Amino acid sequence: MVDKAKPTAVALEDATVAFRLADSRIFTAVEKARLAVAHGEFVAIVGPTGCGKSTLLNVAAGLLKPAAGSVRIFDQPLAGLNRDAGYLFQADALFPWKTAIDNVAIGLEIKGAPRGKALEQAQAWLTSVGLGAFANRYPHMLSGGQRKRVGLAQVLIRDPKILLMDEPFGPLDAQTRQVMGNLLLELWSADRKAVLFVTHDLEEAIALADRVVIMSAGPGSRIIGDWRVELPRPRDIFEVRLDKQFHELHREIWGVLKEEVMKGYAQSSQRGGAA
Amino acid sequence: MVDKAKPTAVALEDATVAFRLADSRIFTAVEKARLAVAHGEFVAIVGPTGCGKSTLLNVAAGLLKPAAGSVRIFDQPLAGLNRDAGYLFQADALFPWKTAIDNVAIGLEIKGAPRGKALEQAQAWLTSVGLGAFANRYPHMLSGGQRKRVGLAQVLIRDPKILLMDEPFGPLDAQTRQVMGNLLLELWSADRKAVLFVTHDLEEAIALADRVVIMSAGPGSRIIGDWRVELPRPRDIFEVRLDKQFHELHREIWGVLKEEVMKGYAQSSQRGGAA
Amino acid sequence: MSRVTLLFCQVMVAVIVLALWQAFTTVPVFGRILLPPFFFSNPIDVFSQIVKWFSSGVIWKHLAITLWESILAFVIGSVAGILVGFWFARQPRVAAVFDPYVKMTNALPRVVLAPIFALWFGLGIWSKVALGVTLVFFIVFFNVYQGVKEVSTTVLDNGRMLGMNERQLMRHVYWPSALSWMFSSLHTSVGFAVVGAVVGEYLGAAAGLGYLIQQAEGVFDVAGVFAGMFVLSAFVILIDMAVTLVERRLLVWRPTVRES
Amino acid sequence: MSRVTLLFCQVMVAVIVLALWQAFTTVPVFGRILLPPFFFSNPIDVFSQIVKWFSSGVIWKHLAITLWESILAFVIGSVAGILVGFWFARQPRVAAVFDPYVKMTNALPRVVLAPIFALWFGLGIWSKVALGVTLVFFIVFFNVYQGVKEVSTTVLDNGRMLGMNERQLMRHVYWPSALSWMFSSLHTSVGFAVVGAVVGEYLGAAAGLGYLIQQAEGVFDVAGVFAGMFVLSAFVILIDMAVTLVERRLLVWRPTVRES
Amino acid sequence: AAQSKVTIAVGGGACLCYLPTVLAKQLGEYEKAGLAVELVDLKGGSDALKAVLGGSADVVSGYFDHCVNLAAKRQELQSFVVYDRYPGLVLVVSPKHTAEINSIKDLAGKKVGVSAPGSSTDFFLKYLLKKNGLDPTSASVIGVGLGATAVAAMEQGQIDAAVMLDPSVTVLQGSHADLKILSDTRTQHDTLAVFGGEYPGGALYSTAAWVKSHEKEAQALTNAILATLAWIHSHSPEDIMAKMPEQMVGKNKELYLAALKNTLAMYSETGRMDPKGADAVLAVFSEGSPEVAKANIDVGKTYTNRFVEQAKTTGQGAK
Ligand SMILES: Nc1ncnc2c1ncn2[C@@H]1O[C@H](COP(=O)(O)OP(=O)(O)OP(=O)(O)O)[C@@H](O)[C@H]1O
Ligand SMILES: Nc1ncnc2c1ncn2[C@@H]1O[C@H](COP(=O)(O)OP(=O)(O)OP(=O)(O)O)[C@@H](O)[C@H]1O
Ligand SMILES: [Mg+2]
Ligand SMILES: [Mg+2]
Repeated sequence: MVDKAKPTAVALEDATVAFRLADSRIFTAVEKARLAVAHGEFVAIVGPTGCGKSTLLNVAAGLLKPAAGSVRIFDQPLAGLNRDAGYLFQADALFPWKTAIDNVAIGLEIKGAPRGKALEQAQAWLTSVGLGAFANRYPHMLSGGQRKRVGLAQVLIRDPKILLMDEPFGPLDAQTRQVMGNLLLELWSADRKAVLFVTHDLEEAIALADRVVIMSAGPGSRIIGDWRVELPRPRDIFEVRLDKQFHELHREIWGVLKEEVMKGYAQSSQRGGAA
Repeated sequence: MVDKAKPTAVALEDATVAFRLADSRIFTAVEKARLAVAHGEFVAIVGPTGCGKSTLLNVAAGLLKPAAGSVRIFDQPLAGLNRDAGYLFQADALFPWKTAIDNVAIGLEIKGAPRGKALEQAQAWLTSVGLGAFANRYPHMLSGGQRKRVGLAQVLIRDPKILLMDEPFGPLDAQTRQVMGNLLLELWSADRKAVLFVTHDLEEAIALADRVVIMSAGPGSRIIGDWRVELPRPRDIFEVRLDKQFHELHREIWGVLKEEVMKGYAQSSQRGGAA
Repeated sequence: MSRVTLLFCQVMVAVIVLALWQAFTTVPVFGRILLPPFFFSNPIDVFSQIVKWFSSGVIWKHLAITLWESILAFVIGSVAGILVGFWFARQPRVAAVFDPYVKMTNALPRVVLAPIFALWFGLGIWSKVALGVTLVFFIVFFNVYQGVKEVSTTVLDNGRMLGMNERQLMRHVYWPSALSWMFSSLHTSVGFAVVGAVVGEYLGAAAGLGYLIQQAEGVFDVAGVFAGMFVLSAFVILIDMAVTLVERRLLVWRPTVRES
Repeated sequence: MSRVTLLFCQVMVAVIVLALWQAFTTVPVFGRILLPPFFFSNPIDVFSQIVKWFSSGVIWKHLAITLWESILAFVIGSVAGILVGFWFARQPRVAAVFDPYVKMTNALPRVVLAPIFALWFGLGIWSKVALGVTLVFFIVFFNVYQGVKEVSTTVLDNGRMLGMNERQLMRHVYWPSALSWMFSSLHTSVGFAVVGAVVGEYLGAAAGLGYLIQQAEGVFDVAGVFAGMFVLSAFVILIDMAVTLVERRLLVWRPTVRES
Repeated sequence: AAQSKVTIAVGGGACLCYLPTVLAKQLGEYEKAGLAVELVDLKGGSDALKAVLGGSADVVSGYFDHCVNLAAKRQELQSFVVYDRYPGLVLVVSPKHTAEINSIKDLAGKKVGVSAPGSSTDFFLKYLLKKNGLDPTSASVIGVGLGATAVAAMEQGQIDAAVMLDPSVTVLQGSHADLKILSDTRTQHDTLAVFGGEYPGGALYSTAAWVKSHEKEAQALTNAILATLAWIHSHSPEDIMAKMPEQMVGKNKELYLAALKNTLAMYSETGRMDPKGADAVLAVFSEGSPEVAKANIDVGKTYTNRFVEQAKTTGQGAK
């Protein structure tokens, strides 16, 4: 399914991830996941809650070592951290001791940019995520959605070659979501990053991505579906939803997904069952 | 708009909330909010990100004192904490040192329930939120959506008369969202709690609530719209979306909301502007 | 690093230090003995002194007394520190009023207080325990006080909204949250409890390791002094291990740190 | 509570304590003087001694020396504690190997080490500074070590994914995150720095408050002993206020706790 | 001419037994002898001695017995001027136990306080016990220091008796006029009775090497001390007290004066070491320490009277 012409940015080859529980049993979260993201490709991952999406991103980021299988980044086996990737975490990960603008600027300062310039660019980024007026706030003075957007700016300002995004638009209202989605698409089309985008919103996934990947319910979650989205680019996130092709794809994927969710729900709610 | 026959569970009367910023300027988040939730009423709050929804819930919970205006709970002025309310926070608020089941059981244990019985009920609740198999996990071993559901069970098990829920279904997939929504409706219809429900999903708001309240973009956010949802009860969240009335209402509210979001976005992204 | 490698490294460190010690006390470097044996003895003498103490059995009585004093000082001091720490953290007014006085008390040179302790508690173990307590208490107190104040606001708010009263908040929120602060201070204060006991004995006692050390010092028997300190330190490790065990048990819920 | 009320309460506490002290040293309770003046002097004598010291000016020289020693001990000890604490926390292997030795060292009675310090550092201020350092170091070290390990994993992972190298992680993540741990230990160790300096002087010196106290003790001048300790404590409060100022400045970013 | 700088480590400056060292400074005798002297106060005689051995001080002002004791450790120390002719150690019975203890023999099985185990006071006790036909270890020894702790322990009867020095003894005598004293070596009578001669207490001593290489300084110190001793014996206790630094006198002037009066006889008039006294020291320490007994010590090397002799011939105090 991968375009042979382009190099592969992220390749998980039969990656299995297991956690050791407190009672020292082993919980296999993801089993033999096989996923290749080409350079410049936008892949959305959708799956029932708790199936292992965040786990997969952690593996791609090099934060988690798979128990079996391998991870290749630009065709090199990944040892340690993935230095090419920017990661927007699902949980709140801003530095509480830095103001919004410092939180954003730090990405550049680390690379050695002079502070003045870093701040200037950070302010520009804050403005594009709609927080120009909140530059001097510490994270605890921001709302949930505002914090997420600062996090977004923090990752994007570094201009990484691979973007890992874990529910980046989760706590945003529908309208802001679209604005942010368009912003992301604009950036992405400018210099074609590889994007791994986790979301619960299937419409969003289809509207944004080149491919939508579906994971099965855990434990031992696998990748059970992989759809290519052939909608024309450039897309406007709102308008693309009116497309007929969009609706067909949505129905098709939704059918698979719904079944999977119900299965997972039945499994994991039994006492002492899967976990 | 409030049903005169029923007592008012939560009444905010011209509540104004202000924060002191680091440079000791005052930031008015919510201005003169006026909102009454009748006993047994399900009110959804929708609004652009950062408008003050969480702030409003904090006020209703008694965690924040309004700078002006008053809060009345069951017609009594609220002094200190609102003891009748259960609050599902937007941020992660589980006790990291308790397992999932202990996190849920604690709500009953506090009331003096014997531990055995509390655990039994907690297990039942975990099962209904689909986490029966994860009873012995500590929060850091759960995924984002799983943690949120444990939080949900933690609040619901106490059976509070007023439910304050801040994006309770945010990090859940669409399917699980519906299951949880139906669970909530079932509970609510059994003994008619007053519910204040914050969400970014307008469809969800309409599908669940008796009334949908829209807040304007901040700062100095106000309540700018209040729609009664006349769809018949009991509702199934999924099916109600096929209703014609649903669609009309959605379009109507969405029109107002969209405009508001764009306004807020424009305001807050200016440097040194509103904040 | 496996347990075996670790142990090996630890032993190596000890061996190297002892070897250097032996060398510097006997072999002159640039015509000068770096560690004059009159002040530093040498490992072999110290070791033979320890062996002698244990084989003759004289040490047991002294060791038992000192250990008992240390443990009492540790337990009483840390329990008091924890209680007062919690109390102050939960009663900001009380804390604000007494804050300067606590800090002043902490700066009193304990050695000078010895006569008063002797007056109040006699020359038996209790005056030594009191001395140890005055050291342990402050270390634990300051940390617990801060630890309680560091509770995450969200988690605290959640506890309050779940209807917890002050006692329940204490038990389910403040206490577990302050645990790692508490244990950090306990590790520090194990050592200080022993120091307190020994210094107390040193200032006036009829038995105990401090007494032994002082006796050795009086006759310029440096090997004896060092031997006493060694025995002491070895037993501190044992007490500390007990603390660590309890810590592990109580902090199971923490995420283990990822390998970097 | 307003500043004025607070100050009033604080002064009240002092007044009550002083009144009780005066009463118990002069008025017999059930036919017994609870605080024999031979051991406790009385506030009026102590106060007049302090006044005399300051009016005659003899105290300044001693005070200056002791303060200087304390500050040096505090600064050197805490800087070393912070550095080694960071180093250990970031080098788990090094930490694992040296852990037992650090704990052993912490249990050495410093008083016994005094002759060795005199040997190495002479009888001037540096041997006192060394004594203070051995107290401050361990208190700060254990807390910083723990504080660095307590960094939130998410925030740490974020820093690493943003491409921070070890030095940058240190500066932008570990350091700010460990700050409140550090300051907690600094508050404890201000007192201990002073104790170290005074005990050092007490064991051998030609000047300083510890020397004054020892002189007074030698002639059973309890008022002098207490006066010395009071002057000391008062100055500790001043140093501690400086620490608190720095703390406030560095920790502006923390949410202020909600009134409960 | 540039003054030579000498640091003297005093083994507990507050003890009256060391008074001449301090007084000499107050009187300016060191300066007159051409020395700049710094007095450093240490917790005890052995700390002072270590400071000298470690090189941070030049001369010890402390009890001579350490010279003998250390000869057993092959450390060559030599005293060059002795300012206490009696040791000043007093064996006192606790006021609470006056009835039970009437002589040294009664101390068997009792708790006796000394300043620290292994200290001079400890050896003194053991010697006394032995001399009275008891096993030196028959009394259990408790370290109580020389200060308030010792007084408290005695007052409360936590110990049955103690070896004390002034001013502690005088403090106890002040509150208990009938204080029972078993042996008082502040007096000539008891000193001779116990040791059979004068027994050296406080002295100035240093390493033999230092004395050899600093003849000039040793001589100057000797001269200063001799001048001070002469001054002491020609002035009233009140005059002496008036010369002492205020913080050493403390607030309780009567106490100080009383203690001083009790002690005055102790100060040497000649500064000479009585060879019999030196032998007595060896005898005392051989009793308590097997190491000293075995060491085959040549006491003659541990002191020298040549500086005192020299001072005599040139007339006291270098003019
Ligand atoms: N540290 C851990 N120890 C044990 N199990 C874990 C740990 N972290 C995650 N898991 C489990 O692994 C599975 C996958 O977790 P993950 O966080 O990847 O889910 P997710 O797909 O991101 O879910 P969500 O959409 O709710 O965020 C879950 O069942 C979770 O309970
Ligand atoms: N402690 C604080 N200090 C200063 N400003 C604050 C503080 N808390 C919240 N605010 C501001 O108040 C406004 C409302 O915040 P609130 O958290 O209520 O928003 P929200 O509607 O819940 O947003 P979201 O949907 O993103 O969660 C925001 O602009 C936020 O920046
Ligand atoms: Mg996730
Ligand atoms: Mg919110």
